[in-house]
Amino acid sequence: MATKKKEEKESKKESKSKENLEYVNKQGKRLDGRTVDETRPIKIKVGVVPNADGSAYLEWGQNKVIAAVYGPRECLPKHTANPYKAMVRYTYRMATFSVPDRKNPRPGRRDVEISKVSSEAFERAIFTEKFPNTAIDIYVEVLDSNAGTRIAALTTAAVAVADAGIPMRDMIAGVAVGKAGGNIIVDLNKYEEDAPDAVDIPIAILPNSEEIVLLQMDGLLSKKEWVEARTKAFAAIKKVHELQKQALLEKYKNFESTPSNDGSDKQ
Amino acid sequence: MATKKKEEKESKKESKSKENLEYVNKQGKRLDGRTVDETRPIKIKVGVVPNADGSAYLEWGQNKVIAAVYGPRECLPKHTANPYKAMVRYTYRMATFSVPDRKNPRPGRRDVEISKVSSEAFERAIFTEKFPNTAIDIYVEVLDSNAGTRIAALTTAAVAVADAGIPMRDMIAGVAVGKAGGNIIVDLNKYEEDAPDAVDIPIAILPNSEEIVLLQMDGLLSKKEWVEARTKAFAAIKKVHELQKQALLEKYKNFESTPSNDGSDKQ
Amino acid sequence: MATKKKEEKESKKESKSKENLEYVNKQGKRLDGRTVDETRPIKIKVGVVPNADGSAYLEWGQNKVIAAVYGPRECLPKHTANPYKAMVRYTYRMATFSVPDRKNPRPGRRDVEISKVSSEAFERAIFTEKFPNTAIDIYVEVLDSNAGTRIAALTTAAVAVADAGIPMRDMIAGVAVGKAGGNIIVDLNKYEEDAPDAVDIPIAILPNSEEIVLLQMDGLLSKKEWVEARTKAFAAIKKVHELQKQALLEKYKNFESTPSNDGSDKQ
Amino acid sequence: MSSLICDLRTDKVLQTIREGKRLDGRKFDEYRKLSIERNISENAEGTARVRLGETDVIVGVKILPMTPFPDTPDDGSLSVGAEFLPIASPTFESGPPSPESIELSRVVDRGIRESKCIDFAEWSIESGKYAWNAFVDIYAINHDGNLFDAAAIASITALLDSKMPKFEDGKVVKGEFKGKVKLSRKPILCTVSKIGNAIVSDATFAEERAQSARFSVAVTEDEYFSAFQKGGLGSFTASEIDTALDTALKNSKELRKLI
Amino acid sequence: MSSLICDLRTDKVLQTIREGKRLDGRKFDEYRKLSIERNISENAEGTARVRLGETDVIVGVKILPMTPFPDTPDDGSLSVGAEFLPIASPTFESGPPSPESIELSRVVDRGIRESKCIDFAEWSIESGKYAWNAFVDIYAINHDGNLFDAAAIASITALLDSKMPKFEDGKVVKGEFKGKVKLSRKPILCTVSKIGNAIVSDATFAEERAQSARFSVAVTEDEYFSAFQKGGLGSFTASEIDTALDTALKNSKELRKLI
Amino acid sequence: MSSLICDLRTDKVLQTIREGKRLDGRKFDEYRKLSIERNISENAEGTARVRLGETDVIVGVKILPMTPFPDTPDDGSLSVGAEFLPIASPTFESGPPSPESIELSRVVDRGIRESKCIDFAEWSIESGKYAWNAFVDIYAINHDGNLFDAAAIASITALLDSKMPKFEDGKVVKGEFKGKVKLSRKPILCTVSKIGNAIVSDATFAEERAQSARFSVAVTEDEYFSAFQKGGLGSFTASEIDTALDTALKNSKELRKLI
Repeated sequence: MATKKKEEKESKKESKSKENLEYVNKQGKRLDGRTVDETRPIKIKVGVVPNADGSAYLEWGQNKVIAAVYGPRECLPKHTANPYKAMVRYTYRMATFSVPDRKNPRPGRRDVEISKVSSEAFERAIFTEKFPNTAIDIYVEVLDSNAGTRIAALTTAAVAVADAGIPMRDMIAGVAVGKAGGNIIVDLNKYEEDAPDAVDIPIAILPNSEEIVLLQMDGLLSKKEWVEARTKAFAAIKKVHELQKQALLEKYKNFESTPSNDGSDKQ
Repeated sequence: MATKKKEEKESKKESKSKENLEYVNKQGKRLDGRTVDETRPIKIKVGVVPNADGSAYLEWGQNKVIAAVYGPRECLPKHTANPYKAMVRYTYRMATFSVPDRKNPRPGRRDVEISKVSSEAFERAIFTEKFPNTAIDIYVEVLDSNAGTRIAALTTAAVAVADAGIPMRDMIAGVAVGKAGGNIIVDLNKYEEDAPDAVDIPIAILPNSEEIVLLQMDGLLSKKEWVEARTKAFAAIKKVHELQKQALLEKYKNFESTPSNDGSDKQ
Repeated sequence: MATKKKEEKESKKESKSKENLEYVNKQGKRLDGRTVDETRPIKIKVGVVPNADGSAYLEWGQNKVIAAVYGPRECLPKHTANPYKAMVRYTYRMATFSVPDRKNPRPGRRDVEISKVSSEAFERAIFTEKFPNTAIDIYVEVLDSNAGTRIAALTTAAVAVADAGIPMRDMIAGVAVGKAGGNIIVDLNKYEEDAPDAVDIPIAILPNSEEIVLLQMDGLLSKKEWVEARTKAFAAIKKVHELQKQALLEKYKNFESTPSNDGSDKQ
Repeated sequence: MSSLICDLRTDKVLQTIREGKRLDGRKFDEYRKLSIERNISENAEGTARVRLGETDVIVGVKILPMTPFPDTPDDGSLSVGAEFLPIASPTFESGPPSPESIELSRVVDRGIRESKCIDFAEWSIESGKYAWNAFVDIYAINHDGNLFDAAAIASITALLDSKMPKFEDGKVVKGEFKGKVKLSRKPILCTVSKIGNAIVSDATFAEERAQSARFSVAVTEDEYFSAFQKGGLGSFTASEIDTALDTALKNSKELRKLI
Repeated sequence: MSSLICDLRTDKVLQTIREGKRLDGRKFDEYRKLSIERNISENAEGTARVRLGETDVIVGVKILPMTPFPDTPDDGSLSVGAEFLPIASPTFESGPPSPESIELSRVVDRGIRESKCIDFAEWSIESGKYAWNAFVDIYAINHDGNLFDAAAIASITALLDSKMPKFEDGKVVKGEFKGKVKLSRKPILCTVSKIGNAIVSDATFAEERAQSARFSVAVTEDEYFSAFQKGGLGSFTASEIDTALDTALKNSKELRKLI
Repeated sequence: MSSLICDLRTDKVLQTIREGKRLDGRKFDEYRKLSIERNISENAEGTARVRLGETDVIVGVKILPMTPFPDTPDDGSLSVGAEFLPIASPTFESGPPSPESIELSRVVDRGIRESKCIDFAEWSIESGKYAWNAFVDIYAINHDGNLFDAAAIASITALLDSKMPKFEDGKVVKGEFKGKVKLSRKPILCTVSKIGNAIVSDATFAEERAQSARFSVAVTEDEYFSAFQKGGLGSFTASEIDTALDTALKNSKELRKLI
């Protein structure tokens, strides 16, 4: 049980009495200087794992994530293959040293759930029917964390899938929106996630069609707040999506200077 | 180790000094009012799991058990199939909340042993040679417990197998007999099982031929006591067997009123 | 973590301050009376497991080891078979009661490492290319221990492989050499292994070609000390190898008196 | 049921939905008959068995003293687990929890936990040493769709049914209790399936096979949501989510009355 | 050995039994030669190696201080485990314990525990804090049938051989002991196989392949039974069980002399 | 990459080596470009990312208070683990640690531990109750050969980078530290591959496929070896080992400068 509960608490530590604290000041600024609509700084680099068919590295505030894609490739064990489409297998993990306490190296229930809902998101994005009997393996490792890792992971993975040249309906992009101190805010950091009234809503969409492919929420949220949160989320996601596209462009611009990505000496 | 020993103790808690206590009074009555030959009240209901090929629910004193049968069906993984007969796979489990302390959700050594000897009992009862290359899966879940669960489980499972229409040499029926305070008694409850001189003898037979298909014992028992116990057991088992038959008749009598059992909308 | 570290320490207990202690006295004798070049007494018996294709039992000082070989036989699961050679699968285990504290019955990381490097040593010794698609399983169980078990195990296993009639380039023989109290000594016992400056070098060779097939070391060792240790090791190994050959001869000499080894009633 | 028959059934579900109907005649936002049974196990602190049509789920609660987490030495805790018993469906297998059962138990857990219906500070026994932990264990008995809602309703019902044990001299007093567990809210999980272009409530097994995606939302009596979870390979539009939320606000009221 | 050869061997066993004989010339109720070796491991508190014909089993006992169970704070405890080493038979595999090895260890455990030969209260060190636990670990070395009896005899012999450790200042005193473990009885497990219509003792591997069922009974010197276990796919009549019990009463006396 | 292409690549490696050259033009005892990055994770006490050519390894260190082992109540401890992430190679799979990753982590552990660079007594907090344990966790990010040396260099670098936490009133003071971890030596692991008859340093993935055996040695600045490990299916002569040791003495000096 201890293990299970520990997991739940990964991002909920130190929720002491912060009732008096102001999460957004009169100037509309949050404690780290952001506006309510603003994400933390995001940096994306494409093609960081030479062995992989596609890969990306992302920094999102303190969060650091690496993602690699292998496939479409043979689906093993064979009885798990689907004759009509590719199997998308998304694996979310956190490095032991990516959290304040040491993460147990074995995957926990939280890892399993995040991997499941993220796999389902990519099933919608990828044209899986083009690759029957194959597997598309998406591996994500969180190297450092401070709230919002599942969305950071998904965002990185989408770039890695694009880098692998796997055709998608649209790229996946996401953000976590939510509530702290009564304010609907974008991209909560850990401090905000620990607010007494905190609500956390990881959401990912196909940015062009605005189809929602991942949506979770915990905390107490009214219908009205949801509508506000969703609106803020969609706007923020479009900005995240721009950064994804820029990163991919960047790679192909710098083509000559990154020999490991030209595919000529892949093993 | 703690886990292992905990299991052993599931039914052996609180064996304080009861040396002075009388397990059968001068009127030949036990503390719960039963005679030495009497089982606790037994209720059986057939066809309680619509999805299953056969199923039954049983209450035996405080014990509550549900059993479902799937099969004969394809035996997977294939290399475990037998070209001459069906494999009988009996799985005994206890719900976490069915015991005074919480049962560990993972199957323990006791579960494995009970499943093994019960599988073997059903191998004898079922005409397995009629269904080569298949598996007959019998799943039993104990929902509440108070001594005698493996026999309660087996008795329920036999009705479920019959409900599945799987041909048997004979139905299996059983009882636990034993000793408490020097008396040979039928169907010990937990209090009696905790007697300082307690003997517990789970026994199951094919009621018509009186073939013994399951027999275990622990405690100190003389040959003479065994003969007395066995005689009492056989008599009690015949009564249990009558209840099994009645329950099956009951189902087919009430055919119209239990639409979920008519098989027409099984998935 | 506790488990992992416990393992490391199996042979490193009680390393109190022994700085003042003399590991080799002025007469060149160690505390147990041996010279620096001398191994503990070694006894080998061949053909001790009637069911196995080959087997051996060895006592090396307090160490007691039993080894059995099955194969070449079908390699299961089939996808692990190699169409060009036999797979050599060496399994090193310690009985729970073979160490001062109780060994966890589950194999640990130390068991896995020793099994890996020992498998690799036998891959070199055995003409694996003569038996494509098969497995050669070598199982070793340590029954009692006092430093040097991996070498004792390998030495026993080599005899068992020979007893199984599996053709080898050469038999494997080994010894652990090392350092205690500044002296380079052969076949350290546990007391010597716990010296503050202890170095432990398990080494195994093909005795005729002097090819090194297993080599590990821990402790602080200079190049010069290594050369001295290696020279002593090679000399000691040749003696160990003589005992292996004698044990095999012994078996065939005593052929008539050990009916279980004549193969006529193997199952 | 063979794969071919499944496909035909799925076609039939889809066609009926296109005609604005459901195979069993229900309206899109209508639940099957819900029935609740209690007193499944005397050994449990609380139990409930919930049937939604032919879907059948049993939940038992055990409340035990545990060492609190170092960072919340004065708080009790809640653990929710789910077993998809092979009793319940030919598609369920024995073995460690599947991703599906883990997802279900975590969604049920969040729906309850995040509604703040439990005051975990009240479950403290001795700071840093003992606090009550409620183990809520979900067992699927028959799977005819919508295990999520059945499991969530059974879990909150079993918690409401639970007796709080007594603790004296370093151990639990067997057979004695200090009243029922206190819950300040009753969150109800309401799940919809997207089938074709329709959003339908309380899908049967056959309907779930035809769905492209699933959305679950936990609702409190004061009309707050305490958990969302989208599942399945498809997607939802923002307006479909709004429909799902409105439907949940309505249905949760009806369902809560039955607890 | 191929499956075909196995079948031929089984036929031969059955035919010989029908003729009232056994392949190795023994009487139906006769055991193979039993030999016992001790001092297998200095690191163990006690050990024994038992050979029954070509069946070979080693048992080692480790006695360690453990925290007693909360409900028996003044009692020590016993843990029996068995490993069917792949050394012992081409049919044994590495990996977690098989149902067969679990059954064996539990039957050996019950035979000893239920004979009340151990006074667990004597194994207390400090109430609620420390008590001795004896870990009895069984290793099959060569499997030629009747591992049950060989394991049970080796287990009781190893326990009788065991030294009781000393405990001072919160830990075990290395290398010092306070005498042997005390056992008030020596339960002996006697197993019979039903082969055709015969009840035979101490079956070989070939005979076990031909058996329809197995029955084990543990017997104490004062002629009490402390454990029964029926195994195998067949059945026994009540009178066959009686034969098995009488045979066990007789054989256990002979076997006990050899310990 | 298909098996056929692998074989062709292996042939090419072997042929080039026979000609006294390497595919990428390096000398036999020459390393690829080594680069080191720090500050991978703020949540870690120390981190390092080491690239050797295209081989890429990340190591993070967490230092936590643990109960010391009963036999060393006044000592801290070190735990090294390795995960061959499926990110790093199409040949790596998710799941429990492989024998290969266990071997690597144990060789890295021994190289550090046996160099006596850590004074574990300094890591004691309260005798028998708390001592610091450093968890060194190795993650392979891209596997282009010689993971051993990359992992070992990253591990010692991450340890050198690590801050020592503060402990007050029975717990760790979050965000405060008492300086860097002290290491009295910097052991460097140097691995050679035997390819044909050549002994080459820092093999690429393609070279490792062509190697018959591997030998790793950890070297300290005062020219002591603290660990040896031979791996692989082939063998070494005594003089080949001597060559490997001399090469390691030389290369370790150069590599140590880069830390």
